[in-house]
Amino acid sequence: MEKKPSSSLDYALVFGALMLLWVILSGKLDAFHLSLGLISCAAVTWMSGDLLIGAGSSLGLARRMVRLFRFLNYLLWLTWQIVLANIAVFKLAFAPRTAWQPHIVWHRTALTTDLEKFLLANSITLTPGTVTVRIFGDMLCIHAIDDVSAAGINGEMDRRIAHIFE
Amino acid sequence: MTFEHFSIGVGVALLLLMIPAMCRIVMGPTTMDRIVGANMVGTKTTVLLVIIGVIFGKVDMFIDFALTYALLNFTGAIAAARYLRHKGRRGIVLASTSEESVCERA
Amino acid sequence: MQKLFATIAVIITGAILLNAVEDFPRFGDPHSPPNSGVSGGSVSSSVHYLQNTYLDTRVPNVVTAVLADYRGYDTLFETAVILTAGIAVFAILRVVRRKDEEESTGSEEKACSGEFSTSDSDGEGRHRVVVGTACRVVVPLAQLFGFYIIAHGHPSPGGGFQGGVVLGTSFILLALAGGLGSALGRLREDMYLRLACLGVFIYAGIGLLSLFFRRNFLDYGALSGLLQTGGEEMARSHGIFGVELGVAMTVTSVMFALFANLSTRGELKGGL
Amino acid sequence: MVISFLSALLILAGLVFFLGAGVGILRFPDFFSRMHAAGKGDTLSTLLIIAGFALYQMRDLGDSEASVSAVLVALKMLVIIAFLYIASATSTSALAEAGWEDGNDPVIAPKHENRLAGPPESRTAAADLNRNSTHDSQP
Repeated sequence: MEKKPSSSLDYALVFGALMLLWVILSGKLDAFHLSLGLISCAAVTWMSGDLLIGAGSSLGLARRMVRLFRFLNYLLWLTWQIVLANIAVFKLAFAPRTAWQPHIVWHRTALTTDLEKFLLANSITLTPGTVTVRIFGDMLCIHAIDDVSAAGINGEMDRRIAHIFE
Repeated sequence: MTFEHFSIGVGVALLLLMIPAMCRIVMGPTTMDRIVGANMVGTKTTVLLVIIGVIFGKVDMFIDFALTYALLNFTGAIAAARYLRHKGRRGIVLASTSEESVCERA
Repeated sequence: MQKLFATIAVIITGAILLNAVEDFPRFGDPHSPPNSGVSGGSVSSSVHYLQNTYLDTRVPNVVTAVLADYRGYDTLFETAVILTAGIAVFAILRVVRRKDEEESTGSEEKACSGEFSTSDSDGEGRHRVVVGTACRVVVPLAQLFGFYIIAHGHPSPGGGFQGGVVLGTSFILLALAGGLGSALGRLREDMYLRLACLGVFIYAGIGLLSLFFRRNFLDYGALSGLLQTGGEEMARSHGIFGVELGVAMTVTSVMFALFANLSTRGELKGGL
Repeated sequence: MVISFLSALLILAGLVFFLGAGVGILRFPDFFSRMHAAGKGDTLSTLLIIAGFALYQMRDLGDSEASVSAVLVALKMLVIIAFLYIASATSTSALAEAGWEDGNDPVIAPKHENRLAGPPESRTAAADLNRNSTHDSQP
């Protein structure tokens, strides 16, 4: 992954997000605790802000908001998938042994960046009957617990994730 | 029945439902099974801490405990995974032969 | 066979511990030592602390005040014990090579650049995409949470020890996910050794400062002349906060030092 | 009252899913199948129970006095949920990977054994998997 210089907007956004989290955690809005929060957020941004920024992107604020909105939209869809996953596992847990058809599926993805692959792998882990076991390059090794869930690995998730970052 | 009574009931039910995971910790058969069971118990302990907070009426305090516990549980699981993948009998052999060829060609 | 002996040992230990439970005072017993005053005072000790802590120190959390103020000596030496543990592990495990040997073994500078990499350090072509990317998000949040715990030792259950553990855990997580080098690049070895000593130094230094004002060691009330904020009680509160900072520094550094040395057998290279 | 009822419903749903996870972790035949029960049942039941309690915190939002702290507490619970969202999936994945490299063999259903070969690129790894798993496949 080529390394681009991170802009100061990146660091400002990281600082802002951390400060928001601090206010939620702290719940104290007096000057003493808020100034402690400013110091702490500055320290964390300085120590490990580059982790949150990642490879550094030169996107404008509007594009980021669009991404965030699409990401939240995706999360909603994913949560619904997780509910389905649990119902499936719940049924399987009480099903007779013949209903279990565990096997390994290989899936090739077109997603390239680490973040996209991370999202895909974790989404697969959380959705019906499939667990990502390993990732080699663009190949995902997936353990599926029955045929129905294995058929669910058909690239729809890839498209949705690619849509977030397009 | 107040919500506090209900919370106590939920806590007891959680404790009872932890028993299968505990059985998995005791029965094994492999180390990884035990770790998965322990991880499951750990996640539920996070919930249990929140419930204790609700019962005592000090949720804001117990959420900090729960968050800390969740963080330590996560770190423990990752550390166990890291440690065992190096100890494992398949880790080293496969990595030097077939996995690399998969990476190159894929 | 081993398991049998272990089971027997566990059962015997458990029986002894359960037997000791009988000797405890009953729950809420008004005549038990903590409730009836150990030093023969008219007010019991716990009631005394509960009533007077906020008046004395302006700290709402009694445990923090007892730990850092009433029992300040105890906590100072606990911190010193932690530092000693760190030094002992360093002295026993750390392998220090001479410069010329170092060059022959390879890429020391690259390993400690602080670069977060998701490919494995041993170069076997395995990738930790999932864990690595998750920890990119979790580690800064964990660090912020650690700072929050340290800063809120007064009103909520927190303080130097707990916050230090969370901060140290965040560095350990970083080392697990992005390679030991990425954590060592942020908290270098000379840095954490200095921080560990500096923590104890801050604690003892705050205690010594009060000696200069002709008061007892660790009597933070003496700092009111220095801080100029709202009387002796606020000075105690701020003194406790300073002490907590020192404890947090030591605990963070020693946690990470223990992990780094133990996981690499003192080489500080490779690791888990 | 409605909010209390809704949150109780969420919590009970969480308990039911946790029951499924518990049964699954006991009954499933191999390590990887147990990961399904542990990973998914654990995540959703935890999320549901904590979300239920977070909803309960918002019950008397009408009072201006208590509402700020109640909302903050609920937001803190949301932080826990967000953290568990990341952490649970990640640790499931990491443990599955470690379980593979530690030498756990997946039980493969008989009718799927010929599908192990997968795409041609992965033939070597799949062949290795095949060799390891034929002797203890499901009866």
